[in-house]
Amino acid sequence: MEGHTRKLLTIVTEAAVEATLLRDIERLGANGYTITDARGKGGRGVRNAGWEASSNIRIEVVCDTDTAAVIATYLQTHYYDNYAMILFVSDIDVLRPEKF
Amino acid sequence: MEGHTRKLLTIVTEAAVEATLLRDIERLGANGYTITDARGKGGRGVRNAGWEASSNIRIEVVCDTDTAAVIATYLQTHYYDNYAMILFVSDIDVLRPEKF
Amino acid sequence: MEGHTRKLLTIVTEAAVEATLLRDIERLGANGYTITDARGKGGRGVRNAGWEASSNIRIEVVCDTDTAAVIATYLQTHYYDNYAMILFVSDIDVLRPEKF
Amino acid sequence: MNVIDPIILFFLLGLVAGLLRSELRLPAAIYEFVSILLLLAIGLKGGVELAKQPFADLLPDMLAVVAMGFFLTLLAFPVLRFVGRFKRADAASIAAHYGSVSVGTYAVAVAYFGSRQITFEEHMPLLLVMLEIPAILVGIVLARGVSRQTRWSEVAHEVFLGKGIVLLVGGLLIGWAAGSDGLASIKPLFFDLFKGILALFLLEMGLLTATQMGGLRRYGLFLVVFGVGMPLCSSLVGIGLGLALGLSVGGTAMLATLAASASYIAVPAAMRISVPEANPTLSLGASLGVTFPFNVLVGIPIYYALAVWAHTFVGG
Amino acid sequence: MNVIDPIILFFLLGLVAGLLRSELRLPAAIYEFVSILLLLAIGLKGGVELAKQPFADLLPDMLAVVAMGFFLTLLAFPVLRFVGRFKRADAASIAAHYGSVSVGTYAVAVAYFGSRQITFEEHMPLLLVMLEIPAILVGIVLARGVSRQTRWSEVAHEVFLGKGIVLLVGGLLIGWAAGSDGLASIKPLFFDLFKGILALFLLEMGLLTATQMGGLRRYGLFLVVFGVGMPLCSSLVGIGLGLALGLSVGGTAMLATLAASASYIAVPAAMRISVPEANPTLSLGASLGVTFPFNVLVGIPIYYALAVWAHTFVGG
Amino acid sequence: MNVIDPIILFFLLGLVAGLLRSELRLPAAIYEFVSILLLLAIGLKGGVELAKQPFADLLPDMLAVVAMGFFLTLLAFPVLRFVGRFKRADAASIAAHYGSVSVGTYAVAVAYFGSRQITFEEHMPLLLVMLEIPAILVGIVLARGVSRQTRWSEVAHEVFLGKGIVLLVGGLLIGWAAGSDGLASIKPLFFDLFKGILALFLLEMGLLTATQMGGLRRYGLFLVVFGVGMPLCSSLVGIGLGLALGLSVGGTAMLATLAASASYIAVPAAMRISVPEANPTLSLGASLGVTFPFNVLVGIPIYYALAVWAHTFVGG
Ligand SMILES: Nc1ncnc2c1ncn2[C@@H]1O[C@H](COP(=O)(O)O)[C@@H](O)[C@H]1O
Ligand SMILES: Nc1ncnc2c1ncn2[C@@H]1O[C@H](COP(=O)(O)O)[C@@H](O)[C@H]1O
Ligand SMILES: Nc1ncnc2c1ncn2[C@@H]1O[C@H](COP(=O)(O)O)[C@@H](O)[C@H]1O
Ligand code: NA
Ligand code: NA
Ligand code: NA
Repeated sequence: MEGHTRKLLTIVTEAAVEATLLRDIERLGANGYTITDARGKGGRGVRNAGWEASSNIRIEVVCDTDTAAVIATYLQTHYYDNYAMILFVSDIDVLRPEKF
Repeated sequence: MEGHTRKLLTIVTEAAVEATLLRDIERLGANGYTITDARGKGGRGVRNAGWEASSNIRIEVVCDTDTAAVIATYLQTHYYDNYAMILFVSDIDVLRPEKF
Repeated sequence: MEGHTRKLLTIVTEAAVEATLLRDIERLGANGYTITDARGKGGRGVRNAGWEASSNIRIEVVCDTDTAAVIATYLQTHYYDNYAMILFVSDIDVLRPEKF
Repeated sequence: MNVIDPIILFFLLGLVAGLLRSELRLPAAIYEFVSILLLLAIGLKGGVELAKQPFADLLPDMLAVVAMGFFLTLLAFPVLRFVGRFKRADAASIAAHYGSVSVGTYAVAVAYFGSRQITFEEHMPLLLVMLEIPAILVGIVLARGVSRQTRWSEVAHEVFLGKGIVLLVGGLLIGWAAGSDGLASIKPLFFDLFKGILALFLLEMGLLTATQMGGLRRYGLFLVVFGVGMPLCSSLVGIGLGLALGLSVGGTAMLATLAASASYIAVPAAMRISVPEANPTLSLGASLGVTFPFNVLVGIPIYYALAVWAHTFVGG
Repeated sequence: MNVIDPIILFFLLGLVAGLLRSELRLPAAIYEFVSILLLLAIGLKGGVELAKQPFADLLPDMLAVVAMGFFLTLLAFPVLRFVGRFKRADAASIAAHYGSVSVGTYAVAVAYFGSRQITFEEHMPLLLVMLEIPAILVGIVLARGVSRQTRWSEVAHEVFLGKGIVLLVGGLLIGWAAGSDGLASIKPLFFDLFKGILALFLLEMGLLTATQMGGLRRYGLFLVVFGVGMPLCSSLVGIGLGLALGLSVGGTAMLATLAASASYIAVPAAMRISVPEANPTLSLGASLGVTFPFNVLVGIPIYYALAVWAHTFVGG
Repeated sequence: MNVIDPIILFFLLGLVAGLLRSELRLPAAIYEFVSILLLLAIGLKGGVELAKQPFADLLPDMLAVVAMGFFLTLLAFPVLRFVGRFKRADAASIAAHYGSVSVGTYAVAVAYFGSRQITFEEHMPLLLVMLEIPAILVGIVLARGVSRQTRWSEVAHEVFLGKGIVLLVGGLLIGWAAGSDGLASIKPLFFDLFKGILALFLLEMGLLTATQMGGLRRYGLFLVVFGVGMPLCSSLVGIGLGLALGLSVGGTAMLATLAASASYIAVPAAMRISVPEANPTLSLGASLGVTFPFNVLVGIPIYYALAVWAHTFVGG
């Protein structure tokens, strides 16, 4: 396995913001994303009800270091103040670096 | 992106234990958590049915190194023997270190 | 916490291939796996409908470096051409190394 | 005739279970299923009746209701901003919730009137749709001004193609096209099960209301007072309009109920996107934690009594 | 009259599909939906009947049934511990499963009796609720002693505010408050669809039973024998109690069925939290892999026959 | 009699909402729930009728339909391969979709015939099951030859134990064993709600069709022409076979509908596993994006008209 290093950007945020957020992420250079439905608790309280206004999504984006930085900074500027959101980045190995 | 290093603690365990586990995690210093419903297979067999007794949850906690160690050790002592559970820790970069 | 290093292999692919893929993964040496239902977008388009033909799963396997390499290579050879699939590997710390 | 409708008891069951922190919860998929069925059923029922009268006759009512949506939002805003001392965005967002309408409250009123054989104008679902939207636009403008920044095409998409409107309008059109006979074959699902489905919906609403009451405690008395006082005022506006439009007693009471109800689905979603700096805990705490239970438990009978009174003394 | 009820065929379909490793599975949300409907329906039905008789008349039956719950658990424990040679925690946990009750089995019995026009005392759902809980408490004490360590307030919360109890008791109270007429409007969902919903539930139960049979194979013959023998013994206790309380033939048979049934929802959840060292594969293998199919396929007719026999020869 | 069935309007609502990119979507669990109910209902209904006639009488029809499944797949393949210039695997996969059958289309035809009081042979659900499978086998052989590589036992498992077949066959067997009277108690769920459930199903199918139309645009005109032309040809084969087997007018039209319909559940799943190099966007684009709406909106009436014509001029 000759892996290549990329970044995995994970975002947990409000389900209500899904469409807007995905548009932004793609515009900023992500080639893809994976979403799972989630619930949780953080600074803005418990978010675990069965309706959109109180449920979370968890988005993963595999991308290069620069794109990860661009997206993370953008989200910090445009979303952090107003939305329940956390974001973290980790190092991963991928097989087809050209994809990301 | 001026990231700060934190730990991501991931726990996969039985859905039945959710409430107790979350209480313990918060008591041990976690500021938040994210849960997704999951299924899987491990040493205690296949866990993928639609009822609580046989389904899994996947819990993520972003926290500092010490808290991660405290929680991991506590779960090892109090849950590993009796519950289907795995737990792993990885390094992540976060933007708002004060949050975790 | 005296952690031991292992690999976390994450696969996002088509729900249709679940049974076959799990069989292959176990045959290649994985001792377990965790699955969550997911949706997403990648090179093969948007995959987010409520029917199997257009939905994703996200599989995680905790294993040692060799097994991760074996599985990754096998999936690259046998699945990448024909299925919507991404795969990445990261380093994790585990508590019970003998399990994985 | 029972003092209390069983569907209300389901609401109370959910509320009590939620307050006692029971683990009871409807799965998200089921909550959506139940909502979809209610929205379609309300739309279908309205559509069948629409087919019976020329569309032009309905235009005055529709326009009047749109005007009421604008008016109620503009009425609530200054109270919230200057009496409640909320931030501009929060005041605008809460006002939009109260200028709009709650389909769940409407459904409870339908059940309440139905079991008392109170008739009302059957184009109410159309007015419901009309009343849902103006408040959202006013809310955004109140929060931002008519700024260039607001991506209005996005807002329009969010508002007009949101789940609720699509299902209500879709149901209306299908009911209108198919007519009463055409719908006979789907009646067992959409009409016969209506109140049972509504009972499940209210069970979950009770559980949700319980979660919102926590948020309320933090933000204090004003929201509680507003959450009871505003619907009472709005209902008077609704009754006035009902009289002016020459609606029946039932129709007047229903319009009062619509006016008094506060949105907790369409408006929160739109505000979250368009006025993100507004704190949703405030608006949902008020609309779901106070006004919804108030309307469902005591408001609807009050509005009906007011409508009877108004028709006797004013309209008579 | 059919030899075999169609709902039983749904159970067999699920069982066969599961054993053949078909990919068929009810989504988790649907399984919950179906369970919620059944629990509410059973509660509502019981509540309607409760309204008809003074509560004091029911107290003796309720207390007797609680005593039976204690007794059955204490009966099963030594057998499991000393004959089956299970660890203390495992014996206590399995005993608790058998001292408690299965709502699914009760629902099948209701359908079975219904299609044979066998009447039974209508406060059975109340006895069902009463019987669900004592076994859990005995099980915990058997496993731990009355230790300080047990967080009893947590246990109480888990037990009394678990989904099952809340829905059953909630249904009982709503049915009791609304009465038969009050429930007319929600009858189509909760009563008319009851057997269809039960069919879906049993389809999933068949699939679940199939998964539990794997676990059984590993733990051998004793559990299978116990899983058949224990309900037979318990049914005799139930019949004795039914006679003592002066229940009708149908009521006696129903009490026997309740006694014979083993929990697979409330007790597993409570044991998982309170006696975590007990292996759930053992208890679920027995209760779901052996006793549930046994009761549903052959037990219920046996218990009815026994009740008839007992009433003729003993009670007569 | 309405010009257009309300369930078709639900399909159009979904289609329009999807094309306008509304956020409306049925939760996955609800889509499965609705599918499960439809499959069981169709099976149950067929099973009840099967019980009325000796199985041997049905054998000729069953064998003939299997032969038709082989034939249609072999008919479509060369067209796709040599006229459409698709890769071997793609041509084989698309051919298999068209040689097989769509349960959704069948359900719409049942509703269409039902509301027009057109009777048809009641063992159609059995023929539906028969027709589902042969095309899959032919498709795999066309793609691969009868190679050793193909794990046939896996294919058989996938095909015979797939959700759809298990529920259809299970329903057939239960209906056959229980008979019409036996099913009375589950009729409210499976039969009375049938068309309402079908309406929800078609709403989601409209939304899915909209998503597939995007894929189509990329692959051009040929698939659209094929997606309309192939069902028209297949329907003629179906009508010919109906005449040959001596079916009624309704039965002939139904067989034509089955022949004309293209799979979008069982075959895609099987092809994805067994012929993974085939591009599912092509086959689903054609079957779901073109043929399903064509059949549902205009095909079924055409096939019925053809059957009437054929019976008058040929069969008469
Ligand atoms: N420390 C944490 N670890 C894991 N997830 C978290 C953490 N804090 C917050 N979250 C998730 O992020 C969401 C939004 O966080 P917040 O903005 O802090 O309310 C929560 O609902 C959780 O799902
Ligand atoms: N090697 C593994 N990789 C990923 N997930 C695992 C692994 N082993 C166990 N799991 C997950 O953890 C749960 C409990 O594991 P266990 O206690 O080994 O049965 C399983 O049901 C899986 O979801
Ligand atoms: N860059 C990415 N980041 C995260 N997930 C991705 C990415 N690319 C693809 N995926 C996921 O992998 C699935 C298959 O990818 P693909 O084969 O590229 O269509 C997609 O449906 C997404 O869920
Ligand atoms: Na209002
Ligand atoms: Na028992
Ligand atoms: Na066909």
